[in-house]
Amino acid sequence: MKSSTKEIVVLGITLGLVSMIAALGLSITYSVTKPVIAMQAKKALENAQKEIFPDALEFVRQEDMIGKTNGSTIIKDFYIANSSENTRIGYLVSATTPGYGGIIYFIIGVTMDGRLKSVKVSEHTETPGLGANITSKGFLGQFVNKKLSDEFVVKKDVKAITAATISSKAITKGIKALIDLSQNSEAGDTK
Amino acid sequence: MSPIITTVLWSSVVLLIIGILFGVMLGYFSKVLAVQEDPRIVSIAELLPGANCGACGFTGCTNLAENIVQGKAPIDRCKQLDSKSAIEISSILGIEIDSSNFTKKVAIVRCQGSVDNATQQVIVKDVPTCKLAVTLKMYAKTCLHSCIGYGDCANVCPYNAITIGSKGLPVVDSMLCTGCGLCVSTCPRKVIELIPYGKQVLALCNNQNKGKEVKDACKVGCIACMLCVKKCPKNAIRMENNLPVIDRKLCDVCGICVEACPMKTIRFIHEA
Amino acid sequence: MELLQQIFTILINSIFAQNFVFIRFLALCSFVGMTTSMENSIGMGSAVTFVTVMASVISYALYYFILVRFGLEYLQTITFILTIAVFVQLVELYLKKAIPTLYRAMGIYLPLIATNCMILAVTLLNITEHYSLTMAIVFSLGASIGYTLALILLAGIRSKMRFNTIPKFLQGYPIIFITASFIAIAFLGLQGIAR
Amino acid sequence: MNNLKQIFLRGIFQDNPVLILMIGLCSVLAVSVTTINAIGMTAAYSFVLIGSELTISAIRNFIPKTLRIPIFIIVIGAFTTIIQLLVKAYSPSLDKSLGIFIPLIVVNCIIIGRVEAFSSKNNLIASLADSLGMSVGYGLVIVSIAFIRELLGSGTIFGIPVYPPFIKPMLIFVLPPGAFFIIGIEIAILNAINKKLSRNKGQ
Repeated sequence: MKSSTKEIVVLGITLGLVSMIAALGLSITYSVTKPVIAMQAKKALENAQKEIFPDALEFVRQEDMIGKTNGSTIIKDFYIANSSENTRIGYLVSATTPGYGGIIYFIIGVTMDGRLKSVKVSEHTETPGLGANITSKGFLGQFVNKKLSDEFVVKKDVKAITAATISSKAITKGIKALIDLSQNSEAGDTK
Repeated sequence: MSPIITTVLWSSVVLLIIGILFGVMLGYFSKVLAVQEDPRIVSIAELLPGANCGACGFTGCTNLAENIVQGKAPIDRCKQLDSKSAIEISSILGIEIDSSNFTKKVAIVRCQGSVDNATQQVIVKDVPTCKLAVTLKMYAKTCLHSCIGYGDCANVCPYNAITIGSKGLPVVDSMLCTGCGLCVSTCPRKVIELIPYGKQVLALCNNQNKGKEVKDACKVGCIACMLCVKKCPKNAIRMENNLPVIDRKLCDVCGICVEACPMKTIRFIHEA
Repeated sequence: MELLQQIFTILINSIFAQNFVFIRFLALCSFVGMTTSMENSIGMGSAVTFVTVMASVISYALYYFILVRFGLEYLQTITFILTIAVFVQLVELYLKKAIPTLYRAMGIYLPLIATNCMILAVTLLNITEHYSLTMAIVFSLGASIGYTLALILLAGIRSKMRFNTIPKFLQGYPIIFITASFIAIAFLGLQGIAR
Repeated sequence: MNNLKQIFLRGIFQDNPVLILMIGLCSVLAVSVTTINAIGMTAAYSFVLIGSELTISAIRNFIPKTLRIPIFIIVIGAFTTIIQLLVKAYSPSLDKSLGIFIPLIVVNCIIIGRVEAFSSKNNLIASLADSLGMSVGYGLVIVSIAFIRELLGSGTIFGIPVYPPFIKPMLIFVLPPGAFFIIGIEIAILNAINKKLSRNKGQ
């Protein structure tokens, strides 16, 4: 039994050593690339925010809003956009809602006067060529400056994309759910 | 700097532990669950060439090894076996075999009808394979026993040891050739033959006609003049349907027949 | 009720709508190789199912109890694939000892299961989709059933294909891919059912 | 020296990983939606393949027999994660489009296959030649499929629409069935070429 236990120990150590060397290499690259990745993510976020609220100076993150759900739409991030005199000019909500081919990640910007500032779809797996048109200006454009109190129902006040009704309905329902969520939290808020 | 060191430290420690854990588990289970496989099968399989070529009719070398151990297959079933490993296998099995027919076998093309030697009937370029050339009777050389040269043997060789040379005749690289015999069976004119590797003399012609007919077809064809048979001191050569056959046991490769042959058909082979 | 509904959606999603072979293009290496005969496919499918479910559980535990606690999420790929490989090797040892017939039928493909793209994909998706443990198990079950279904479908068709004439240049692998593309069209139709 | 050239060329024609050996298809079909993705994937893939083949052929004599596959996988996994981090850091757009397929390089059957079949038995230079040949072979296939799929499926070349407005691109080629179809045809073509190539050799 003695020789075979020695053999097992040798096996253990070789595998351990190889994985440690691999870990060393990995962790060094990781620590080098970690700041760069963080910076990229921050830059991407800022671009998105700037795009929707160009005149906002500062974005305050509302931790408590993250994770709230309405139906199958889940809030991923929630920012209050403040302009120079620290007055709130609107808020920015990024969320996910199930679409035709999978989860759709989208961001909406809402101004204080109760209008949709803009809608942007950041990631989706809708069928290319059909559902994927929800990212087109033509479709999302119709949401700009829409009053929050509208019904947001396809074929009524929202024009669907031909041959992609399920995707159009999904995104519209997602926006509506998000508005209701932020509305009642808005009401419950300090204002 | 410290956060980087901590991540490096932590990840190396964690992976080290996981590695050791898995290594020990693998080692332990490979011992405990070791199947009492017949060790002879593993060692024989390693001695076999391992090319899984299937020429022996079994699905790969391990399968052949199993059958050899169970006695269902003779050792020489594997044509590419060199004598050294054949003897080792037989010693594993503890049986005696005569190692004579285990010298390395190599393919040889018994035809020198290259482009400049053999008279060309008509240059036929786009016949894809020798087999097709034979069926359609579309071959370039007048000699009906010669190598057609469209490369069936080269295509079939798994070790690409046989390639068509610049003169239109296949060239065998005896280092790569394992004597598996696939080219011998595919050649429609049976010009290729397996011979034991080593310095020897051989008549490089496959034409069974006599005299004038051969002369018209090829500058280096055997016209069956029987000079080699008369001249050979050991009378190791006998004629079989107009082609000299040399008995390797009697022949001491003196080379008299090579000089005697007027058509230069008998040549030295594997001099190196 | 909510749990059951979620389980049902994930199952339908991973078997039909997001089938791992026809829609997500995963595990094609064994998919092409193993469908020569029906028993091979079923044998392979069951082995992959067993390994995927076990791998999801182990990788799930490994991720949340070790990697997350030490903040080493970036090591997930290497640790997951290591656990899968070691686990498959153990399964191989066990099969060789306990069920030699199944081992001989699938000998060549066992190491390939270790490198089967689907198993790693399932474990990684369990993490990116933030599934709970039960959902992870359901997802891995669904994925492997979808995989086995794909294998059986193609094996059935391939066994029939031997009897009809196929144009010379399409023989061998090309015709298999073209058949797969037709089946993929059918699966495409199923894509919208579970949402 | 020509032996190395022979290994390199074999990687592209006779033993083309994707079309002849039929391995590594997962990433080829999934990523070849746009040519830029395909090029990005080939770059990442060749980095991992070359790195792993060299490392393993360097340490091939110290690997105990029972630990063969785990050690191969650790080396390949390490290289894959390195490239994954690099891509996430320095080209986020590529990372978003390739998504899950970068970590899946580690289970790409070509790498494991070549490492086990080739570099664990040959010296460094031969492994380098082989990995280069394989990467070029892989790259040629994935880029050619991506080019065709992009042209037929979304009517663009490198993202620039080339179709006249009244022709609508055939969407099926961007979807999975199209990918299966095109790779089937490509294998058929390569089989024909290889058959012709070997027949010319016979002339």
